[in-house]
Amino acid sequence: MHYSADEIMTVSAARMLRNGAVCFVGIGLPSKAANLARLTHAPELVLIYESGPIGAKPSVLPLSIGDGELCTTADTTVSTAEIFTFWLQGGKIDVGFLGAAQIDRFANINTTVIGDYDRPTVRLPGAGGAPEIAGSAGEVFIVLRQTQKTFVERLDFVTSVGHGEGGDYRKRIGLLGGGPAAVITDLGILRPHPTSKELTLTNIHPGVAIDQVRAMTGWSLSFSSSLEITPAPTTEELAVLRDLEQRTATAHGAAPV
Amino acid sequence: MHYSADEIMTVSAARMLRNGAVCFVGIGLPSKAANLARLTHAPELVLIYESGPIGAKPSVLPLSIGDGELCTTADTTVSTAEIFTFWLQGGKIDVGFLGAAQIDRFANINTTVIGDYDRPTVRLPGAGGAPEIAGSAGEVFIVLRQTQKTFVERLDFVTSVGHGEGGDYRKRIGLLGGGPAAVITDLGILRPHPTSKELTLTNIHPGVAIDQVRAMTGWSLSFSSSLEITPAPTTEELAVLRDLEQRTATAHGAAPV
Amino acid sequence: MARILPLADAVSELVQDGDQVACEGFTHLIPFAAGHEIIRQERKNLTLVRMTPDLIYDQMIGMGVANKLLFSWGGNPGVGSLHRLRDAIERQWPTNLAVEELSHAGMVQAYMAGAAGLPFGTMRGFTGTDLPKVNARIKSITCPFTGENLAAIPAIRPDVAVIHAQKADRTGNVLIWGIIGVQKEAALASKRVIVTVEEIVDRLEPPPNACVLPSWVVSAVCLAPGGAYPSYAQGYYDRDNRFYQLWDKISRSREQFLHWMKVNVLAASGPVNFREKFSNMERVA
Amino acid sequence: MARILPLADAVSELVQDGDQVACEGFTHLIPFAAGHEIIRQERKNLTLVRMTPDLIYDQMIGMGVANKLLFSWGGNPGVGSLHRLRDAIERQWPTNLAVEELSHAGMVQAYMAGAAGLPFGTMRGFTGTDLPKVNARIKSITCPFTGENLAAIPAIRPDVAVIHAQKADRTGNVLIWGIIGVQKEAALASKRVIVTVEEIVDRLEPPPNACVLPSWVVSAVCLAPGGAYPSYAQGYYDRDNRFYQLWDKISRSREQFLHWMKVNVLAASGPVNFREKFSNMERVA
Repeated sequence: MHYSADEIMTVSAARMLRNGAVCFVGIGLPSKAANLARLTHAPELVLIYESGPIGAKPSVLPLSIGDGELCTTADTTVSTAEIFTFWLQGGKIDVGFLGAAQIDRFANINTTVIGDYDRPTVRLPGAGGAPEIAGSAGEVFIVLRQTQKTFVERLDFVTSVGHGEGGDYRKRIGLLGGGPAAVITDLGILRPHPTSKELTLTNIHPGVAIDQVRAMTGWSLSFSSSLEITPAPTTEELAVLRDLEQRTATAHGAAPV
Repeated sequence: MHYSADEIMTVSAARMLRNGAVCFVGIGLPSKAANLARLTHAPELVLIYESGPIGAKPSVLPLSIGDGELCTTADTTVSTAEIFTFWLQGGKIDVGFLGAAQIDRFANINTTVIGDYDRPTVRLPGAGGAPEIAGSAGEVFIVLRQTQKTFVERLDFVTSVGHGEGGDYRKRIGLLGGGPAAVITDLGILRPHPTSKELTLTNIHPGVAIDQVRAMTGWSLSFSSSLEITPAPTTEELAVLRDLEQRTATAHGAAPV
Repeated sequence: MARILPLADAVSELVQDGDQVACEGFTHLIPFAAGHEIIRQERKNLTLVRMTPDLIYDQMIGMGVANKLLFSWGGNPGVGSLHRLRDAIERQWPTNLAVEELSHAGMVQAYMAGAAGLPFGTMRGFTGTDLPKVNARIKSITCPFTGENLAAIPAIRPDVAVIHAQKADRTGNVLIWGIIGVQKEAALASKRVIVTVEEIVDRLEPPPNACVLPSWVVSAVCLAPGGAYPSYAQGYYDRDNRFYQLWDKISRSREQFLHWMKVNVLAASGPVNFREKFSNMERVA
Repeated sequence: MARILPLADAVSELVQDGDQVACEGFTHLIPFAAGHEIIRQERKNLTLVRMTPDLIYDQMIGMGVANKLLFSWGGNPGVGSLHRLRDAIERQWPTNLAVEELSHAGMVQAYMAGAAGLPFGTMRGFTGTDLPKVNARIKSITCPFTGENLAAIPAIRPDVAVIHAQKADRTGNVLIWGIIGVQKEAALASKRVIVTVEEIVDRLEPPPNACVLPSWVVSAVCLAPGGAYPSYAQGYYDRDNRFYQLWDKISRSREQFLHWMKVNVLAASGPVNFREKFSNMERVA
């Protein structure tokens, strides 16, 4: 079955989520992947959105982080204050699922500005929930499209910490969460090296050339010696994903980005 | 109409509460007085109990601080955590209404121990909500029976601060609330002197002799130069109070202390 | 005790030039009607506070009511940029907007500290990020028991909180349900509170432990059905996701934005049911 | 995910000698059935944590399960003293009970900090009182913005929270309503959570924004109808205020107390519906 680069990215990201995990979901690509996981192999995945819903089970993808269906399908909805204090900071989250505008070799994330902070070329939306999700979740998955503009040698601004300067940086500065465990892109999957924590390509999607990944990475990319080809999306995965996108488009007028 | 010393104490305490005030109510005598006020001259008095009910309108006096009727008649019931953080500490309370086991000349309160802390003669219940009610409420009323054992020269333990060492003590140590404005007893009403803050007898109940008040006070008591006789309870006040106590006894098997 | 007032009167009396104003509502119950009234009354030099500026602050900033913004995520949710916010930051139009930013968790701490009468809130956060380098609101504090370093955020105590709720009773008690965001914290942290509501009822009848603001912490309750549109009011109407997508087009150019605001907001003589007007808006856009 | 277990099994597995145990419930929903099971299983050297020890801790302390108590108000509400608690403190019977005390606001901060993953909570409190002189849990901290001094209280992180709730569904999600006290904070602060419930239902159907503990933060759900008696379960049965008055008499003498516990708690082979048994209790007393 034919599939797009975005589809294998979403499917690969969804596969990262084990059934029963408690997942704090960022809006956009992470929300799409998390809901695909819930609708396929992980029916008991617990989705928590920063607006307050705990255990949301939306039938269409939310356009915003606080669509009404998140609340009506949730086990309960608490205040945004409680979500961040008792649930995220309180250590109840297994997996934080984030997007990013820029990422560096240690999976640090910029979602604040391109250019100088005081006179930015592009003002991005900012931090949102990401810094504390990146800090406190048990582990973090990041999903974004891989380009020279997004995979950069040096971030213009560190909004959320991945593995900092690498090695035991997180432990050294006192972060309790485990940090990024994988970065899933439209070209492959990168994982931090066990000791240096530098992102290493461990999976490449079918039909993608290594040179293509290298060209889309703003630093000299390391490859795993046991680099694997990502299994193609199954017919069921694609069917569920497309059905979800179709329902969403019908509901919103267009699929969320 | 004949009335008891306890009845004029409760009626006098109730009269302190202006209609519409927001009152954080301690259990026992304060709760009785506050509900009498609500049922007589102050129908819009807002009663807040530390267990969580905001705007409780009980038909009988609660025996505990968290009887079910407090919740079912309230405008809403929040967590005990929220009551103490957002409502009391947040400065939303006009009047704190407390009881006491011991009180001194500056209206400091002991509800912790009689005797030595580590080897007490009598272990009292402890602080409960009182220290922060005494610290944060706009003003504080204290209601207790006046005896040599309760009105003491020196507290065995300072559980809740009234006017400390007197004068501008509260301001000096950074307390935001105004502190005790009156102490209502079965003998009369004491108010802090405008500058020294020492408790001064400003009202004496009808039929009580000054020497009697003096005998029941463990320090050399000051009297207001304009000492007034408390107006006797009205027929209506007594009728409402007795009706409330009767309803309460029927509901609980006995009136709360 | 809250007074039941027309929205124009409440804004006229309770929102002054130079005020710090927090219009809250996390995606849900965003107070558009009140924001539009602030625009119509031409307030100036407001410090706008809000976790997610959303379209309402994009409109208010574009119309020049603010000279400062305190926020944590400034995008059009699920769509992209807030073009008027970006224009203000990137090109100082219509004015040079000072910006102070936290994370969501940081804003939450600031509101909670404000509501709790504390000068600051304590959190695990910002460690290793560049945010403390650009925001003096983020300091560190040491635990007196463990020696751990934590972040400290100063309380926010807005002059006015502006929120939208499902309903109020005739004495001004307010019920909010669904995604309740930080509205209670924002209201309790603020000196004055304006609440617009979908309806005013005889009896509120909240479920147990509901999010209720008692009348005596509310300054004014204003009837504004549809007042959260194009955001939503659970139990009344859905979020108009199409409008959020449409706004991306409306707001790209200064001229089109100004024209749209003139026709749809300024030309209204007072609070209008914006939601009912939407078919008209589509034509205009 | 919570397991649905018999109460005896849950206590046997999840409450160990020496544990710090927080049985919470503010007047409402006090977990008497679970407390009695801990007594029957003869746990020793527990550190008991609870804002208001109430009758349940009077019974547990009198039966010698605890060597330490952390609390904020230790009376029989509306009646007077807890005689077993006083006997333990004043005359070290049945054991020398170490006591650490805070105010309610202080306990609330300690639970909130525990639930929030912070090492301490910050509050306005204790200034000018003697409590910091007798409790090293109360320290001071300086606001890095204003220089104000505030009180700092270390987090409580119990080994086990034990609470009673109205109902759970078959997957172990728990609904609590009415006076919800600090149960959510205590549960989220604890390593393990035992919840006894009045009933287990197919669908929880909580009202919007209800106090729900999702199954995955609960270790065990145990069916125990009447399990809060003589406290109460809103929607099921009222507080038995007469029993609280009766307890004042039962608990005055060590002998009468021990006899009552033997007949009414120890002699039960397992969790019993204590509430239904009450007519029997009156005769015994």
